[in-house]
Amino acid sequence: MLEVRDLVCGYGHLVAVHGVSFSVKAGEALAILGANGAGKTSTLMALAGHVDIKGGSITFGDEDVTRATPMDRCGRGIAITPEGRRLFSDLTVRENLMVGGYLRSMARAKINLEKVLDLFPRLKERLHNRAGSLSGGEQQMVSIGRAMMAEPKLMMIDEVSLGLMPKNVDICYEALDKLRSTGLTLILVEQSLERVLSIADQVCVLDSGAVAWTGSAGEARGNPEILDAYMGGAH
Amino acid sequence: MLYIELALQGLVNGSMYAIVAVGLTLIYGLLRVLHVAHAGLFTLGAYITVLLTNATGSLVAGTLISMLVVGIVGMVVYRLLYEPLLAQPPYVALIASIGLFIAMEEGYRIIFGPYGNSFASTWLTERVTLGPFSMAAADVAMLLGAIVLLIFLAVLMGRTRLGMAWRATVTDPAMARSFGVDTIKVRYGIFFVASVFAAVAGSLVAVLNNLVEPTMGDVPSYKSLAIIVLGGLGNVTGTLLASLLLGVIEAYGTIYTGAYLDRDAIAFVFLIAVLMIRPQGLFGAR
Amino acid sequence: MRNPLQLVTAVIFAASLGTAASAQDSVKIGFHAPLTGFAAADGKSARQGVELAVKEANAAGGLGGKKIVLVTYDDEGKPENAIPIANKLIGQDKVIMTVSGSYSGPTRAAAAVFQRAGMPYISAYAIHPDITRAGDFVFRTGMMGEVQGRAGAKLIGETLKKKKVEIVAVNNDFGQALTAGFKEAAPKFGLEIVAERTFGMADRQFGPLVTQIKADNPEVIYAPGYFFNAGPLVAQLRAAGVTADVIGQEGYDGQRFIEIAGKAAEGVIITTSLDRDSQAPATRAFITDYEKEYKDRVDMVAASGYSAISVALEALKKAGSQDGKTIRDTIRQNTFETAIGKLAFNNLGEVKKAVQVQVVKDGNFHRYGVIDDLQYLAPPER
Amino acid sequence: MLPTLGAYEVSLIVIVSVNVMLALSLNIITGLCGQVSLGHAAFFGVGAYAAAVLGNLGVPFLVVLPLAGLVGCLLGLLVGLASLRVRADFLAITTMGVGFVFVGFVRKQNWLGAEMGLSNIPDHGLGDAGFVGVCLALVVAIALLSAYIKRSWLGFGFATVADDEDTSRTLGIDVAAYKLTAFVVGTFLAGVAGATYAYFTRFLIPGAFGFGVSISILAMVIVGGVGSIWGVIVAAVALTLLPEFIRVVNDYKIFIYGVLLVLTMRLSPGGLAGLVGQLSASRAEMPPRSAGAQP
Amino acid sequence: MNVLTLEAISVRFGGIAALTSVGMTLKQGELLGLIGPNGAGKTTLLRTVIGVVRPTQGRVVLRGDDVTPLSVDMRARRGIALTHQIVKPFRSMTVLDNVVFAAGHAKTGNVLRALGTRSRSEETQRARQLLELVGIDRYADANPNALPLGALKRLEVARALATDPKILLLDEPLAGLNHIEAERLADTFVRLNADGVTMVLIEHNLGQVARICPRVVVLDNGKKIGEGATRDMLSDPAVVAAYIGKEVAHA
Repeated sequence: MLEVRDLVCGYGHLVAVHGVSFSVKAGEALAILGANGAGKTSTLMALAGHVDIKGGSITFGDEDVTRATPMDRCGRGIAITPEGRRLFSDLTVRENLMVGGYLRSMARAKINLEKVLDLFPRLKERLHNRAGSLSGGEQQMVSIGRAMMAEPKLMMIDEVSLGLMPKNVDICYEALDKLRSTGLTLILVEQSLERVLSIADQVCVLDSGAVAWTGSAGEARGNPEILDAYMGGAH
Repeated sequence: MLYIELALQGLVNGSMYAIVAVGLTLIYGLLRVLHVAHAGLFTLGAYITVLLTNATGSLVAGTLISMLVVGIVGMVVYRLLYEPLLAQPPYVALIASIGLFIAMEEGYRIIFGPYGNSFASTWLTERVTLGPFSMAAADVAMLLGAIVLLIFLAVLMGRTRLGMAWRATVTDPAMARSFGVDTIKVRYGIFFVASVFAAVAGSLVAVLNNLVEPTMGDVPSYKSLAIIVLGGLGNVTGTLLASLLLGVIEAYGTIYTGAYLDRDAIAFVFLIAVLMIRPQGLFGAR
Repeated sequence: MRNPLQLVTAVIFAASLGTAASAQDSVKIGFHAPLTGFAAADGKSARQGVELAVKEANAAGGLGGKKIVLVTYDDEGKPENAIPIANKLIGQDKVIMTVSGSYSGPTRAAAAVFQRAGMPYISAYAIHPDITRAGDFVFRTGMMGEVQGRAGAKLIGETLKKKKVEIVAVNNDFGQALTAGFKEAAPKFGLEIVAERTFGMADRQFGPLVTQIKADNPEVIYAPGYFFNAGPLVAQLRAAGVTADVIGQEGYDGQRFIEIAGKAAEGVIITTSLDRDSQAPATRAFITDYEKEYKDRVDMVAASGYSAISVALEALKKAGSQDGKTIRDTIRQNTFETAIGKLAFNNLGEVKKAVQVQVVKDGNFHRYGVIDDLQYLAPPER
Repeated sequence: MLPTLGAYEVSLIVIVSVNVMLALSLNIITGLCGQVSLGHAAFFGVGAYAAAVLGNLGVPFLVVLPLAGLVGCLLGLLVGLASLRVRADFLAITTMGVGFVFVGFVRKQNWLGAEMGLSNIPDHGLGDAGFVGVCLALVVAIALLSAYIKRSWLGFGFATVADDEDTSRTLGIDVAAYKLTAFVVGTFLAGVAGATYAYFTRFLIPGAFGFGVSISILAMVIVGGVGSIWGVIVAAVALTLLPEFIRVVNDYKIFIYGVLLVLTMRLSPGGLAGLVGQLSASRAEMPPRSAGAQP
Repeated sequence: MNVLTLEAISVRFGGIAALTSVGMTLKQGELLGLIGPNGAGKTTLLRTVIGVVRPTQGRVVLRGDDVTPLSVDMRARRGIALTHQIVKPFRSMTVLDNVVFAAGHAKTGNVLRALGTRSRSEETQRARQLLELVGIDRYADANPNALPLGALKRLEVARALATDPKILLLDEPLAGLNHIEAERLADTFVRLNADGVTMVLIEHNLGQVARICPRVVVLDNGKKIGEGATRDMLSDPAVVAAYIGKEVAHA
């Protein structure tokens, strides 16, 4: 479904990712792991269209989306739950979700809103609160829900557990598990190895902006030392 | 009676401030830029209205074309001036905007001459009487114009999907793009609407004064900055209320304290006093 | 991006060529006015008046066969600009005398420079009393603000025979000087000042002021200001149903005032320098020539600029010398027939002349009367 | 000392010097300490009026200079106190308001000449050469002071206050003291510039200290490159002389000035300093200002 | 000996109670964990200690002195340092300069003193050491905008340490780090603590909290719901119900 080939990207003159390749099949969950500064978030933001792509290609479905705008990618079915959640803090929860469904018809958006509320019942009572006033856990739920509203084929989630208490991490992973069971393709960037390996099929480890190891989640679980070798950063 | 009439006159002036300042605050909310050249578009709107009205004989046609043209010029200003400067600290855009405003005023003077232009026929002496009050028709037009435009804006921003997309763009344009909001169109849209407002204000002022001059944007250029700060930068409702309040305060101020401070100083004494008590403006920044 | 810069360079280059072209066998006269900025309208009128006079003089053979060249600078109405301009006119351009078509600020600042250099300097219409006090090389063909204020009081008290006056003055040196002169003379004419109010240069909307004036209910409104204030003010006063007479001054003097105020301008009386119904040949010639040259109506500022430089040219001719002191003494000892009447100067360099009273009738300024009572119009001698 | 200078050159040097002093003084407040001021002309004006009043009382020029600076920084201290309450664009507009209130106040003060202005300011008594010497000495002294402050720990502290005053505070910086210092020093120097101006024109009107002057001083700082001392000096000289050199195109002078401001900001947003920085070094380009909101 | 005592701190934001009568003591040389659900008021509590947030009631007592009326910078000068949960580097200067500036705290305390001194060599040396200590020395000359979140978190720590704090308040310093990086930084905290720096650590990484903090305070909904030995607290039913959820952390 997604084919990333020799991706080179960065901000301005700064290159964060030098030649990353991987692919994801429909319905699969890929975990991207690596040390801080390995280029995980940059890769994800490049897939979302927010980083200057300097080389390589991204193919989604059968089409080349390397140069597509973020709007275009959203229309084709790529949605993101970004690092730090980045909600529209002045808008209400409902409005945040409706912006997520901006490209869908009003009727579809209403149906999808119900789906999100089924997944995160806690948001029901928060619908008319400002997103900025929510706790971290609730914000993460809105962020996932907002991505769901776009009816994506591929959802990318950057550090879903960042700054969340263990209970909220559970809630979010349960939700991701449910989404995966509906056939949604996932790419997860995560620091918490254990959690992500419980849900991922494939693992891609980055080190200093390049792919250091790929394999199945099973292999990774069986050989934690393989991963650990790349987790310490450049020391 | 005198007090009420003064207040009414203050509201007329405040309405003019509101129509100009609301556009400015929309743009501030979107780009965090103090768009001083907005006042140059206000003047442009007035010129086009006067010239076309004199040419065609129809004030309505003149105003409508003026709104359209100024709206488009507003988008061009965004494209050529602000878009390339979005990544820069805000004062860069401020100085660029001031430069553009200076060039615009001078441009009007060079093209249209320094004496100013007037309508061939005037509506200045028409009056509307309502119970004990009687106002110039142009004043009433200003009040009504402000009410209509601001209701239109409130509905657009608060009740439509487009308004929601606009507000999302204000908070986080990159994320808004990621959910399919064409933020470039949104920015063009805001500049178009804000500039149309400026054109309407310019046209109304042209009718009110029967005088359009190259420097007529001077006062709105700085007064509306004061207003959007008073209203809490980026806060549309706050800007509206601050406009009306300032209009009324100036109305009383010019009569009762005019011997000690001029009109601008009255406005800014009020501004400073308010900010010392409420540093985020009367109604809080968004 | 390259094109605009090229254009700019080309313009500068062409312009400098233009000034360099006219060199020898010429007499240079300096001129500065606010060609840009808030006072650009008056700057343009003054410049047109001055340029017309120079053009006519050159057509008539120049100065003893020498071509008269006008060196013009824009002072933007700012005093700090006038000083380098004055120095440049003296040191770089080597003019032999200079005319100011500017407001009081720049004129006052430049006057000191010309005085120090011993070069005659004539102010066309600035009103500040300190201008001529800069020294004996400085002259003024316009009326001092105070003098005109006194004329206004006499007009209201003696000619119109009204009593209750409200002063509504523009908030600048013009308004302040006229108000001071008016108030000084008011008791002598039995005037009662019911209220005194001000407005800003930039004000065009006078809603609150008009409401208050209506409540004050004066017989006459004495309103020092410029056409761009006065046009909207008079229109708004009439729209509010205020019927009191409005008395204006030379700041109103121009067709633009009538265009802005429309019918409301009818009956407004002003004190000024130019008598449009004058049969004096100098005035008639000026009005005809100006309207032919610029396809525009004359105004007070244009007439003042024209007259100021006429004095300069006439003095140069009579002096037959380019020496500053000789020219100064020639101005002092002679009388001059100009578009704004017969002019002579007192010891201080202030003009002695009659005040014209004009009224708006059928969309034009016409003669209402003349005040030539020297008891009230005499400018100070020191 | 400067025998070949004509009166015209002298007047240009003085005007350029006054503007360089003003630009450098604002650079301390805005460039180094990050407090954008749209009302710097008020302090300039306070200094000028103070000098006129003192001069008329018979105080000699060289004594008037520092005294005018002191009066300027008294107002500066007040505005500095205001800067502790309001921030960023709110502060910019507040200072703009201070400028308007100052002009509005002077317009109505008869003892300051009100609308008629103050004339008869005494001669400085130094002669052209002496006056030019004082101006140039002041410019050099202020430039050196600015450069020293910038490199000192005070300047380092200013930079953090400009960047993020809350964080600066958690590192133990008395932000109020730093801001007040910047305002006091900057407005003192503006007051000195005002005194120089007063003795140059020897005629003051309130309109000479209006909003437009504040804008043109700020434009010098930003065109020069915020915080860069040589950049600000060059910009102040260039922007002052530019209208002078294109005086021949009277009608288009201000238009060209406006267009050049736009072009400078468009083509070199970092001002002259930024432009030179780009050309000379292959510095890593800074990524764009974060557009997104923090969670 | 108690270095820091919080006495019945209450904080309200626009009518909403963020903290309700929270009391707590910190002993000299302690490494205290502060845990609790999102929105429990942990960050607000630390911000109250440094003075960014003013309590509506209660006192902050530092070594017997009531510092509640003192400003943020005065408290910082008394040895309290805070790392921000939402990173706040000075974005206009390099990573190194961020730390150099903090290391110059002795020179910047007084404006006149700051004006009188220029040399930065000592501070630069110290800053380099600190960057190495937290493991981001390779970013020294970079602009903070180019750094990943985990590195910025560590910059916060290095900058706080540069002020030579007596009490270091750490707000989620391990977020954005993987388990190896987190462990390494946590070890650094232990070492510093052994050198005498008293610390409060807000962290959701309960594994590391359990490993390095002997004692924790648990907040929920603005109230203190528990305090005691870390192991006991992590198995306390109330804490588990409010915070940990059904899976017990791998403590």
